Amino acid sequence: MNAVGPALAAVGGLAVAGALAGGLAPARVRPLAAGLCTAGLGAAGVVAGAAALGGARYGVWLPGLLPLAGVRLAVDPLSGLFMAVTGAVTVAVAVYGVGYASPGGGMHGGRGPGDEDAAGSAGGRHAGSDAHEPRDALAAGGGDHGVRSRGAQAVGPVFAGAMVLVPAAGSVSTFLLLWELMALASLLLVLAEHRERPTVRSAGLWYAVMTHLGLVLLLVGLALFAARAGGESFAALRAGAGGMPAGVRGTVFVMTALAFTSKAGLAPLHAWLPRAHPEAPSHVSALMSAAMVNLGVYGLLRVGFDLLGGGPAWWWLLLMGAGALSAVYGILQAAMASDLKRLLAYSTSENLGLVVLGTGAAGLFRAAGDRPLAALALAAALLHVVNHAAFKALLFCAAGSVLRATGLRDLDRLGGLRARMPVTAGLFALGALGAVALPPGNGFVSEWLLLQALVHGLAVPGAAAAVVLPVAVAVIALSAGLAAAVFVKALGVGFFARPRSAGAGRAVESPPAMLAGMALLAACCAALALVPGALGPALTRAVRAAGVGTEKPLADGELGVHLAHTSAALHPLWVALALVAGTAAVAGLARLPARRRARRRDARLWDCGGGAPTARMAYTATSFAEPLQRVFDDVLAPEQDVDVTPVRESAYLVERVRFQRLVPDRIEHRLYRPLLAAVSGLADRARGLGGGSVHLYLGYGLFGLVAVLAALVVGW
Amino acid sequence: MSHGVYAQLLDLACGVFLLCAVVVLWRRELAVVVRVLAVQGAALAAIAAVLGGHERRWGLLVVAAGVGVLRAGVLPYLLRRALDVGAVGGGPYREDVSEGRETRPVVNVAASLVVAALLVLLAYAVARPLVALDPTPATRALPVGLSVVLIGFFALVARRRALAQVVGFLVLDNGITATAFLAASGVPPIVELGVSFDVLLAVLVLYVLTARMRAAFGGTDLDDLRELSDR
Amino acid sequence: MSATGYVAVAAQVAVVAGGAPLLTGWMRQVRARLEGRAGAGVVQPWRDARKLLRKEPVSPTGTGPAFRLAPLLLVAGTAVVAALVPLAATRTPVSGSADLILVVALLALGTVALALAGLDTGTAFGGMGASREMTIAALVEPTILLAVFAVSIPAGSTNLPAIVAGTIDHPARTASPAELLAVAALVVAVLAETGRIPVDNPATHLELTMVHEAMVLEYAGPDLALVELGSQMRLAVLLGLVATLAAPWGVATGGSPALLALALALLVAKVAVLGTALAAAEVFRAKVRLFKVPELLAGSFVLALLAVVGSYFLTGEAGR
Amino acid sequence: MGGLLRKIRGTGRVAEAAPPRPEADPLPAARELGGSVQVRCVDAGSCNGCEIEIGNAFGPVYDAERYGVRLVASPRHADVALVTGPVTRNMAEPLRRTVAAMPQPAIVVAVGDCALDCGEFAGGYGVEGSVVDMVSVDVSVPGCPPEPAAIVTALRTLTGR
Repeated sequence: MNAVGPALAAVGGLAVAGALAGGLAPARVRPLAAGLCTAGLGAAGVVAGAAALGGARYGVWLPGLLPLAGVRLAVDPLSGLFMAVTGAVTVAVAVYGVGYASPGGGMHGGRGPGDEDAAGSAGGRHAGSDAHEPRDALAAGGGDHGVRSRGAQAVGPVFAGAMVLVPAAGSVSTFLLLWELMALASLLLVLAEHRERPTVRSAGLWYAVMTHLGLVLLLVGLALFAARAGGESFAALRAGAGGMPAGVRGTVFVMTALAFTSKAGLAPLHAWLPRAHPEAPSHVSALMSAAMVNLGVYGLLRVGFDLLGGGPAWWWLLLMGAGALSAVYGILQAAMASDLKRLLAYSTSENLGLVVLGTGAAGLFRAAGDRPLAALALAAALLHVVNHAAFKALLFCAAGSVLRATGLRDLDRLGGLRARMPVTAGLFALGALGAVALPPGNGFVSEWLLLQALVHGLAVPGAAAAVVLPVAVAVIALSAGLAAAVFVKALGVGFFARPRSAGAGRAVESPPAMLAGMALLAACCAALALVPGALGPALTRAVRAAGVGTEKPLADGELGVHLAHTSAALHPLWVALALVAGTAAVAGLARLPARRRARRRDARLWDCGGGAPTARMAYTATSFAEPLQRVFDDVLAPEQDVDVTPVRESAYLVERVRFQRLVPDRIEHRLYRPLLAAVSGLADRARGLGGGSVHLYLGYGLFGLVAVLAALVVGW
Repeated sequence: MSHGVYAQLLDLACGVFLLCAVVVLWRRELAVVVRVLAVQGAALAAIAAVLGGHERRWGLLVVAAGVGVLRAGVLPYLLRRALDVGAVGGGPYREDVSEGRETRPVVNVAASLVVAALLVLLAYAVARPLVALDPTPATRALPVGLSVVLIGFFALVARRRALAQVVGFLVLDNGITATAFLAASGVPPIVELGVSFDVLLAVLVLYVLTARMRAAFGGTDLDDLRELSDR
Repeated sequence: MSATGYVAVAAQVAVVAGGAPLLTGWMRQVRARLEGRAGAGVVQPWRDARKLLRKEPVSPTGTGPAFRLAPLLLVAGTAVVAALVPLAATRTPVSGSADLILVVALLALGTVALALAGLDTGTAFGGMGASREMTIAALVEPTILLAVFAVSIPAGSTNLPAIVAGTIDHPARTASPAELLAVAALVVAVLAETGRIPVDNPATHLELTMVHEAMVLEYAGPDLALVELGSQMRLAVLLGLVATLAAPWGVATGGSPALLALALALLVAKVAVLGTALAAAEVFRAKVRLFKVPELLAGSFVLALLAVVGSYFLTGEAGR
Repeated sequence: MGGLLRKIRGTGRVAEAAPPRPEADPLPAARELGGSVQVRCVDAGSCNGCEIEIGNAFGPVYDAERYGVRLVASPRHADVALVTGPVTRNMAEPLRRTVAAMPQPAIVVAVGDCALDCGEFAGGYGVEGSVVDMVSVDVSVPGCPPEPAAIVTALRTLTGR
């Protein structure tokens, strides 16, 4: 019995139902109705994915559903893995979204620091200036814009449905259609709060342009592939790939890889990500950061390994380079960011960088002929996709709760939430533990696996492996070290200590629906952290479906992770238990020497005797990151501006000193600015061509048509 | 000499040789750098001696002795003297500290160390086909010579003080010599002799130049030479 | 294996937990003697700990569970590491999980916990210490993992007992350039991880130069005792790890209790020698400026990278 | 480095032989300490003469550290507050806060004549009073400034070594 087909049908049906519910239901029940449909859709996705991971294959051609090529679906374990991950994230986030979109709470949801430029969040602004905070709730009572609007609620299920279905596509046209549907729906969702914050519009513009450039590349690349292979179904592509000349295969790979890595948020094509993810409503950010970016990885795997059947080493070295750059650059920018959601967005760039690094390593090993090792590297990458989805969705949801409760995303003004939102703080801590790649978090398991693959890669012949692997290990280690600093900052500054602004001081805990959604994700994180071995067989099938290796990368039947071919093993459950037992034992032993039970005394903070330290004296996120910024000065190139105003009477007496520092995204400055300037220069020059006369424009059209026909005649 | 011991000794000598090149980039005190250079010269002599001993080519041992005397003894001594002259001649009122130290190199130390690491990887990748031709312990160590050449070159680029540049030049030359030893078990003694004289000459020239610069500019920052330009 | 294995694990934890304060006392004593002082005696850290444990616990206002839990986690994490690392015996019930990467990560967990506790106080010093500590920890990570990579190459595994057993079987490995460079890199990383001179001064009273001390300024009584015990245990475990990797001789590969006792005695001797060398070196060195620390770590990073690369092109290790 | 090594070898041990243990009964609070005393110094307005002598007491010659005394950076780590000087107006409150910040059992040692009765500065316009007036003092060390040996002896009554 094959559960995939009915489940996929349910996904489609619920997406349509959700869109209708979101569009037509009365405002009161709108979020609930749309949310339920979305959650159901996600559950169906999980069912379909799990069935596919269990080994069920499914293929169908529905010629009537669309003109020309029809809709072709093909599901194998690789698509199953991504469908299951997307579906699981969708379920949790949909539950969370019901609460997020419901009215209530101390403040209206989704309102951010409206008067601040998110791009300059690392600047010299500091806590204590409460007058800056946006107090007027723009969209308080109304339900017609923001996340509660008819449009946003109707598009949400469509977005989720498209994401779940993208991995099920079995032909180029179906894939592109679903891909574009996903892109458009996410764009609309990013723009949901455009009335509240002007920065949303700029973010939306960046996102729209970049995602569509990506689509064009994808379209051209896949069209070229399909034309050469003589068919557009994936089966035809797979069959035709072998006979294609190396140049064409390379071109197809590079074009699609550019599009897919941009979707995955890899530097240098990441520019949309740190804009769109913070500006989107938080549950949408969670979906984008935990599910949508994964599909970029899925595309890479599907096209690179499965359809093209692997390739020469330089493809994969290219990917490893992009992954390494993105890992270090992403986490470095995250270390500088003081906007909580921007920080998380950059961290997504880092984690996907690690995933692509692993993917590249898998390709490299495969090209060198070491299939078992390639399978291990790919399994590590896939496991990291799963882990990242779990903890990043949780982190974005928690950040959304903070935003909803305080109206703030700026870490420099948050603080003290541990006391006011204990559950959210605890859940954020759990997610952060996953993100710092330390035991007993879930991120550690996959990074450990990735390191194992690279360490064992020394057996692979070739100078490339010998040169690249040590650098890759160093890159992973550096990004893990910086990630620790980043999340200590996010948790320690954002949630611990005392509130640095009135908004943070008034926070209240989120409604139960939001907490339930987050708890689901937290449970996933915990399960992945403690018994990752349960995923072993599924990973093996997915790796096999990608055509990387038929060998098992992980030994079956283990709770922990046990490499199938070497002695390395990791037992996270035992480590966690040992830590808990050790902590309890130490707590008990430490009490023994006390002769009498001294009561724990509350004392004022040690202030060097000089009066109670105020919240303004506490370290902020910006000051926390300052040493790192100095160390990486050459890479980050911060812009600093000191403005000294002397008093009128004497130049030696200073009245005011203004200090401002901005850490811009350097890749953006160096790569995009000149490009944009060149484009706008060209556009300026082209303006001469348009005189406003309709006849002139029609003339251009005719001229173009004639030129094309002439070229055809000449026989080009 | 048994094969295992030979390989082990050769590797140790090569390891020290490469390490010295890195330390030259790592440390700022010129006195320490000169001492490290002497150690590197000794390691170079050791490489030649081990090769000569293994292949029973006594000529090579003579070359090793010559190389040892020149590179571990004479050249460091000359540099040391140049350094001392700078320190003493400056008197108490000059910024002696900056003369004895590479205070602000063109490329900062942390970055130059990372660059050195990448250069070593590059040398390894480049030398692989050569090693594959005839994988003996000596040829396998070929990347060491090549990396030292690259690191020496980089030190020339990255350092400001004239003396540090001389050291960079000598490291570069040590690397070339080591490559010759490792690749072809050494060059004929007469060629080696000629090269060594060239090196000595070059060091003497730079020595004089350093003294002149100090007289003209009161320091040995090579960027000061820009002032000589007409423009 | 069975019974002796469990005994070995328990003995390792006990020796590290009981001996770590003595190691610190010994190092202070060496230092005092070199400085012409008499010194407080080797057991002084234990006296300090006993006194602190008897004192009144204090919770500064505004601190939460993170502040209370961090010292416990620091000690517990280090104890787990002490159980995992084959300091005295390679065949123990936990030797399957004794992964070098896991060990490094568990030690980092303690750092992270303490940094969070520093931020939790909300004082300027706590934040400053946490910020500096995390900066250094982030930069140490590449060095330490690359050194791990280098020492794992000959054994083909990051499993510590496998590495140690391999080195015992092929003694020539310890003299190979790759191994020497890796150990040198590891030593620098250990200095940075444990906050010794030249990275941090454990005896400083000046808030502006503090790294580790600044984070723990708010701890008092039993909490402080645990924080100090935790950092002493870290030092002991890391020195033990370096000793075990650089000179694994004496580590029991079999199951006999006599061998185990000998191994423990040798471990104490090796760590004491390393501690003496470290303390003596600290007399001669000054602490470097905070922003010169990256230079030091970049140097040790290059050493670790050379160790990895060197193991490709140098054939030194006769065992392969 | 060679020079320093020669210096170390040439100098040898400079710490003077330990004088006999002071006879005075240890304080009841000090009995809890068991040979380990952490000290936080508070300069409540002294002329710095006492600070110099405290510095000497912890120097190589008197070497107070051999009796289990150690200077620490925070009153939270301290068992003993070593207070010097007449208490100035600006230091009165910080002094009280420092003593309050120490975990119990906590001991206050007043060092120098000024700490005991304001000494030379008695009646000064900026002087709030002596240390005794501000906090309860357990041990006092008279002298202007007191000799390092006297400071060491006072601290030894606390460590009991």
